[in-house]
Amino acid sequence: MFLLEYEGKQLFRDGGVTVPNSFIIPRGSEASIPEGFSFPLVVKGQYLAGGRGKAGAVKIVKTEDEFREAVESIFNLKIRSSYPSHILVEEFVPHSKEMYLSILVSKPDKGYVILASKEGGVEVEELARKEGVLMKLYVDPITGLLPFHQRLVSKFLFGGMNKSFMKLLASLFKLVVEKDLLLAEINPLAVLEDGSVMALDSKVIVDDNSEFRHDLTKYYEYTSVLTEGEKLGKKYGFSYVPLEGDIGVMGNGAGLTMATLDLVAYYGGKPACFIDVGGGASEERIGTALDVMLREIRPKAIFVNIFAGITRCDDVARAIVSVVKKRGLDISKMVIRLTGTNEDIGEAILKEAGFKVHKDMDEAAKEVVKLCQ
Amino acid sequence: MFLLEYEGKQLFRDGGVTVPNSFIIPRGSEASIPEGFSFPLVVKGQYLAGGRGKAGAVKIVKTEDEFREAVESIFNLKIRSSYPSHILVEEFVPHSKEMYLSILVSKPDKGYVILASKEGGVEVEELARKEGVLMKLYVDPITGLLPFHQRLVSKFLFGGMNKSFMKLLASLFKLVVEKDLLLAEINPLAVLEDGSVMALDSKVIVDDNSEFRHDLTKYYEYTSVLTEGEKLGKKYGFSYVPLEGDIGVMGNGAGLTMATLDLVAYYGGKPACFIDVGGGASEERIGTALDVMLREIRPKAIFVNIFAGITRCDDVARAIVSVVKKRGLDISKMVIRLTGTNEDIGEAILKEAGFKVHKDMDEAAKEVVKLCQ
Amino acid sequence: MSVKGVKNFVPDDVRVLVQGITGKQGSFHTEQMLKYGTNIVAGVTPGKGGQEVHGVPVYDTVKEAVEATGANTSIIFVPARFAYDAVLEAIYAGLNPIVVITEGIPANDTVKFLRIAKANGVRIIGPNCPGFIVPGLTKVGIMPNQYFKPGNVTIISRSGTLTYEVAWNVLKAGFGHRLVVGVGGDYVIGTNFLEFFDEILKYDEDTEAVVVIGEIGGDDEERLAKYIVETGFDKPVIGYVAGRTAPPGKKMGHAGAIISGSSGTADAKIKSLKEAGVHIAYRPSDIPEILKRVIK
Amino acid sequence: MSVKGVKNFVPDDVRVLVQGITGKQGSFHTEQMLKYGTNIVAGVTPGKGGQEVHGVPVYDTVKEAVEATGANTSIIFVPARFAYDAVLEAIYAGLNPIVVITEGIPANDTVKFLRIAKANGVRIIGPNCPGFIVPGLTKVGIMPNQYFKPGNVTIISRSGTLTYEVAWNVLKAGFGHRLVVGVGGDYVIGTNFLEFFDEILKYDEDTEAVVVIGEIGGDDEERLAKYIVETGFDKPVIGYVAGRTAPPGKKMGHAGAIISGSSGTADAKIKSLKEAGVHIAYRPSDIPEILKRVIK
Repeated sequence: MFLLEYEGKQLFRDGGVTVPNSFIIPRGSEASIPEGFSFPLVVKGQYLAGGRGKAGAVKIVKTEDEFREAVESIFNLKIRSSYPSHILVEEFVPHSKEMYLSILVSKPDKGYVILASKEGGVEVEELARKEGVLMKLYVDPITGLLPFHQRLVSKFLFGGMNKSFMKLLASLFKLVVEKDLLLAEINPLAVLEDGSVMALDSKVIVDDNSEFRHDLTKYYEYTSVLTEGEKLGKKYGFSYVPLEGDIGVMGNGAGLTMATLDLVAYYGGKPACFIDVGGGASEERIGTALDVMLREIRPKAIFVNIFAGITRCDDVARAIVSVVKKRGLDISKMVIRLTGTNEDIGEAILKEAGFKVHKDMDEAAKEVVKLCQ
Repeated sequence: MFLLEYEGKQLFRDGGVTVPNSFIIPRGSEASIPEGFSFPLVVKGQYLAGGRGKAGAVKIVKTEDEFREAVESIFNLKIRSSYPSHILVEEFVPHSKEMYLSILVSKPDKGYVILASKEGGVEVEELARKEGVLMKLYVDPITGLLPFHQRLVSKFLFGGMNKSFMKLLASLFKLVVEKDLLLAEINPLAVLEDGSVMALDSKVIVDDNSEFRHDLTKYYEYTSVLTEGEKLGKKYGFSYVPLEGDIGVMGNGAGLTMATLDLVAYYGGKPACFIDVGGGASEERIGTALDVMLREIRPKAIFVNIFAGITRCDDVARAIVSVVKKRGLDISKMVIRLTGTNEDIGEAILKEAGFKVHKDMDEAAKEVVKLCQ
Repeated sequence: MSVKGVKNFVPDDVRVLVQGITGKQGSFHTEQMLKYGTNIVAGVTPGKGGQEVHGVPVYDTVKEAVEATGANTSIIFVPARFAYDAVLEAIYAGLNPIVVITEGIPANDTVKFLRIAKANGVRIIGPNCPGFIVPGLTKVGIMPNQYFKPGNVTIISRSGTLTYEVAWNVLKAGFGHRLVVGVGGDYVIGTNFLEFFDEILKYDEDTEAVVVIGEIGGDDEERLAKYIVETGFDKPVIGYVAGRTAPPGKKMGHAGAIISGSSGTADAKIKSLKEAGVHIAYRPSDIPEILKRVIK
Repeated sequence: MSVKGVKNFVPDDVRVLVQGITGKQGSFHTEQMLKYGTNIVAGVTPGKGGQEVHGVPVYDTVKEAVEATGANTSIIFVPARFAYDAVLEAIYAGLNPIVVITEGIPANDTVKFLRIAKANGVRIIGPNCPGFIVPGLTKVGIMPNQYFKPGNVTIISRSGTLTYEVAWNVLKAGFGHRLVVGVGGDYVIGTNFLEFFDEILKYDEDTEAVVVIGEIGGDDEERLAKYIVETGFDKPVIGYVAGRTAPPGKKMGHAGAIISGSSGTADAKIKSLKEAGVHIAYRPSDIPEILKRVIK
């Protein structure tokens, strides 16, 4: 789960990683400056999507008027179809250099990797393309961060031992391990006149799988920006991603559901959502997922693609029929592909309820695309 | 460093390993029972040497008179030439079984080993000789103790999951790692009527090398039982072990000094002490070590065996001459074997001061033995 | 037909231990595996030792189970919060390979137990995977029994259901399976595509063609492509990559299926594989046709 | 005379890195090793990068030093509290072997870095050891230069000074040394007697006889004896064990030299070795005579 910048910074602050003094303005509340803050201030819209700098959602202000103006304009600034849920206002920190630092759980290395660069403020992908600009340091999960790792990174960035930096690196690593972060990125990392360092931005991904052992909810206000459907997905255990087309797609299994989206596109259709109800899908889960699709997406047609192994086709058929009845849906706009365990019983149940049922995925995809033309 | 039973138990108590309620009577203070304790009580002499049970230094008392009598008799009971420095008095804990449990840093396994047995109260060597009585479980230093280790030991001892025991095992392991113990032994481990467990004895060895990172001095009152010489050895960095013969032996290097003891014995002599002044021995260290030997041992003769590699013979010679002068020693009772780097200069210095100097270890050993006959 | 084990991976004499056998999933799939003919010799659930599940004896600890039954392969169904402990218990009891079905294990736990497995020379499949099947020999997994028959096509996949779909298509086209394995949908997994090729498939004489089912996220497909080019891997490989229409920044069902910035897209993966000489399927239904072309 | 490296241990082209080179010990022994002819290519002391010690360039980190100089072997002099970090820095920079001279490292640190070294296939000598010397090739240690000459007698010892004494006796008797190594006096050490025999000496064609210098404590000598019996190790072995007169329960200078209860006595060790066919020396001065007998 991505955290918003200010949530990540709260995590940093609590973990001993220095960040600027700041305050938060949630959408809809009044834009006033608390005591103890003085100009210049930096006004930053909080979005999950990137690219806010170029879009103009970060402004340095020097007066009360500029401040109010910035807050208003940023709250009305859309990036990738979303308005900021909050605005973060920070003291401007004078600094002499901007660097890059991140720690991530690395998939190919199956361990931790520290990335560091003397050049900050640009995307890490861009740094990676330049020769010798990005340091990559593997940290073994059985040792964790050791003093020599701190020295290596400090040497690379500063040409020597920068104690403030080495302390920050240790704190950041501790956060990654103890709070189960998949990514903790500081970009830019400011180097102040006195050589000390400070995190001017945060990009944090928390491992969703770690929820059972942390209560990080105090950092999660951003879940308020999730749609009702995304929240229900979390609750009932299905994956739900809204898309921009008109065909609602539901499948069992992440790979199969992605393949279904691709197949719909292959035949010229446009998927309106991705819903993976997973293995052994219960009637309740399938029902809720269909509900979400209908309420949030209102697709022109629906494509349910179930390849039953452990899941039983008859259970799936009953779940679909039940939801359709409850909500009085137009079944002429629904294409069901159902095959595998108990497929004959499932097919019989659905046909009795008036559905078109397919055994072949390609045939079904063609059919649902036709329905939308 | 071995801890006395009550010191080990204090460590246990602070680390969450359950021990009986108790109080301490230091040698020389009055034997009174604090409020809150009731009979029967167990009165236990605190010795570094083993075998106190058989020697009669543990008594169960039921009345005030028995208590005073036990304290007095135990304070006057010598084991291996030492009186107890303290007496530990504990509440008697009724229990249904006595078991054995220890955790050690294992030399051959280069990791941790848990030893456990359903039979307690006997020496572990005895348990090891019987088939199937002692469980040995390796714990990898890179994982530490895991729940499955707890389950394995609990299953072996109790045939199932004993939560009180599993908690105690985890606490004990944590002590081994966090307090740098080379050995933490509980023998006997009492199993009470309700199935819970308690440490009735403690045998703890603290890793001397870990002193730089712990202040365990509060557990170390027993250092009061060290001789002045042993304390000076700790302070100045030489190893000093008093022995029972009449030839004081000093060498540089543990192996060489042990070999010197053995050689003295080979030729029929009896070493009075082992002093290893180590590599690059300074005048101060050699002087202090000789001082200790003379003060605490008063040997009939002294054998100094120096094989100089990094150490320089002239430095050693000067140190010896200086100490001898300061204390007006009888150099006719000193045999010096000196060879290696700068041996000629060293020999000259010593000969000038009237010493017999040897280059050959066997010749020197024979000579010093002759001096004592 | 007598089917041999797979070198460096599946022993000829597979003796399976089920960790978490008394749970709902563990019990259900034990029954399914037994029906398939898998030699399940023992189960473990702490505190439930002495019971039986579908006739399989249950032990409190893995060590006891191994000592009593000679189990050599583990399949793990325990809940995510206990998985770290369960995997290490299996490693130190000498089981190899270890298949971790469990979903939802924190990546911090996974990287640790994978590192320790490596230090002990133990292969892990998963986590969050359907396991593996060598039709005719054994099934150590949760795939439905009916879609697999002995043969010479090996399928390596990051997916579950999609794999069954493809396996079934392969079957309907007249081919059989040498080995079908789901490597797992988690962010970090024990054995990835490259490792499967380099450590196992290049030694397996019974594999005639390999079907690789990738998906968005990470760079396992790109790394495999590079490996094929560099080593000149000499069996025909067919590739399908799911998620060509997936948007960036969204996790598509699997923890590992996410496009970050511009990396991990299906198009990039397809391009790499194609350049490495891999036969690309754009639809799952293309696979049987390609197989007919590449297997003589 | 051209002397080769020792298989599985000392490369032909030894390029030594000194960790803790600017300290008193590190600097002194760097000079001694240079005098002996050791190819010391770099030193490391964090924060002292850019300096030189006896002409050897100093780096801030091991990685830089290795990249700049191709160092392949490390000798560590850093204080005990920094040793854990220093050893791991050397392991992850690919140095092998690593000789840990440092005395006073807590056993908890040692067991951890040894385990990680093993997981990375790296050999550790020590801690608390004098290092090793292959006369005519290199000295990676702190032994005095003058007592060693090329030859075919290998000495493996738990001691320091006593080893030099024995080496000198061997020399005076007309023999030379193939390899002399002090395995370390600490409680837990990286490479013990058995490992030296099994992993190194059995492959070394240039060793004609082995002198083992043991001492009280632990059971390394007993385990070696068992190994010799079980494998029929076919070179003559001479054994000396120090501490026959040491009392139980007292630490004799070395952390590892302690008789616990009835185990670890010199008599038990001598008995085991004798039964394994090892020629026992009761005095260091017996060794040359025995050598003359066993080397034809």
